[in-house]
Amino acid sequence: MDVFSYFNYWVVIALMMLGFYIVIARGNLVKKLIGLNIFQTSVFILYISAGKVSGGAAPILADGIALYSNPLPHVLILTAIVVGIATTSVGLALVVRIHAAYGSVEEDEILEQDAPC
Amino acid sequence: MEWVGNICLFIGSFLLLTGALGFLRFRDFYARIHACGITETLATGFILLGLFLHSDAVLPQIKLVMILLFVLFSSPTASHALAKAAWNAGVRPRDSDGVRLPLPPSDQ
Amino acid sequence: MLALTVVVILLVMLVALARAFTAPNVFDRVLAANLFGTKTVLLIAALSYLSGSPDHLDIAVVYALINFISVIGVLRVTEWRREQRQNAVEE
Amino acid sequence: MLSLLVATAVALIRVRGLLASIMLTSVYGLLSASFFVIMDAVDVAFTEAAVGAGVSPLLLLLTVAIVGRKEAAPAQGRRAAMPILLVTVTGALLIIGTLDMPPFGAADAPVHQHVAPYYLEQSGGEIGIPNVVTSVLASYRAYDTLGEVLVIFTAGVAVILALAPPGQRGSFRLDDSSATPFVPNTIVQVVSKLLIPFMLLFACYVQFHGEYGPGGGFQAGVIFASGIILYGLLYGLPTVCRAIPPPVVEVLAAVGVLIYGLTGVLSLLGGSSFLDYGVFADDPVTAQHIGIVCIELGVGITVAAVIITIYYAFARQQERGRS
Repeated sequence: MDVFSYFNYWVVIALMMLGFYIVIARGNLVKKLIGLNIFQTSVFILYISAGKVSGGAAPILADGIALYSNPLPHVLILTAIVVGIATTSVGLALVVRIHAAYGSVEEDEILEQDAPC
Repeated sequence: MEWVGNICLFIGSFLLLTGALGFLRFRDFYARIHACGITETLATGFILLGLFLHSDAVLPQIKLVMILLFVLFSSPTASHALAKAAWNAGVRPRDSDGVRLPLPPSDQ
Repeated sequence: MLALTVVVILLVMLVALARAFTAPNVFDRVLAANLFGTKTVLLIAALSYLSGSPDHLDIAVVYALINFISVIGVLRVTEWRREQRQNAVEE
Repeated sequence: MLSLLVATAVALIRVRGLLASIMLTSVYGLLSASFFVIMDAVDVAFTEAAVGAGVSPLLLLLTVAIVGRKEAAPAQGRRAAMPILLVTVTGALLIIGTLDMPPFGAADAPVHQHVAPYYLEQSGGEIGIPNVVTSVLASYRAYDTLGEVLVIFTAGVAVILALAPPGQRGSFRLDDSSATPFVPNTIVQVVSKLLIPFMLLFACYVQFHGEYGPGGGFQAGVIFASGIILYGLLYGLPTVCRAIPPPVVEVLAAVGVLIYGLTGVLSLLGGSSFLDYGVFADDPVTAQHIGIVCIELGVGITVAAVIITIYYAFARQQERGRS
């Protein structure tokens, strides 16, 4: 079996895990959102890799091309990217509000302030 | 036409490499901007010109000219803004021995 | 020749990326990112000719625009910080 | 290429300080967009270039300008070991999972067996536009896209709600337009003044060329918005608010969704199903064309307006922090 045929998927998993690691191991909320972004991109890459056909062309119909890549993942991911930025910005807005309320964006410090209640 | 394009591409690639070399080797921030900014504009010009000569279709050529115009406008501006921001933030050039030059009197 | 150009661009991108990781201060990082961005523009343009699909040139145009915007954005933020510090000193 | 992506992600973990991380995020966006080009996903690359390398770092930057760029040291010792263990185990499990997947690029993988061949073979005749991605997005799966546009709209509303100062009614107005001293930066401002019209024009080209090449409402909206954001960054929030008043943008966001929805309702009134464009003209291909143009316009307006609104909300917060 060809090892390289799975290389893309492994990279996706590596990226996903790196993003995951940032999300759970870093206390800074902005950094967590960056990690979430990486996680998200890894999913995009997974979909796009799945849609690729070796030797295929971009799915824009033209004469003389018989093999196209799969357009469906492209549609899904295209909208997902824009939705992703919209949700990220909601997250960032919440971070700004948290900063206004607690004066910090570090998870530990926020938890400390909450503890006595 | 094809071989003229190839020569342009070659010159462009060579300039890119020199720029990258300067970017790595120069010890001073402003020298590095100098290495990147100048070679970048020229190399981009040559490579885009080379690509221009490689095609016959008109629409891609128009797009290439657009890219070239954008790069010609934006790249020096970005270099300028970068140098200005660095200067304002207190990054100072070094002389040939690697010693930081003092602040000019007007800035103190 | 096109292939050689693509290889050279990739090499320079690699250099810029390595520099962006190890840069000593913010401005070096911005410079590296800027270099990386312009090289991406060239890479996409060259790749679109290599694969014979000039549609990709649109993407190169977008890159050229976006790259400029993000450099300016970073620089504005550093300037704001400087203003803040100056205001703090004055008060 | 992919290895470079991983390297960037690793560097992102190691780098402390948020400004540096954001620079790397921008590089990461560019890299993944180049990867999408190589994978033939031109439309996706378009979007990712505008979003991943442009708008999302800008929003992160604005946030960092508000909350400060310091980052605490990561946890040491036993607390640090736990996430690493968790991540390694999950990663290993997923890798075992991939072994059952079809090899990369195989044309006979299950993904390519079901609806995709239908789209590729029929859309040329049924919809009559070359870009299959656009015809799937705006015609076959228009209902999905409507949902996504609504999500974006809702996100815009959520950001406005989250960042509105207490007691505010209606759209915000800048109360202290003279309060922020603005440092002029002549060269950059002049060059940007030259570039911004081209940017907006290019966004319109992307909007209406989306049927023939890569592009469409989503991309055009993002590019348009980033042109406006550049203007705002260089000339300050008051200037850009005078050029494009926030209430207008907020209304436009709703109008975009409305255009989309009305297209669907009109097709209902014409006697066919929701978002089935067959009723707009006698010739089905022309009808599809009209429907797709309407929908893409709605998408473009919404996306541009929502991103500009989000930018306004963040920038105003930042200006308040400064004064």
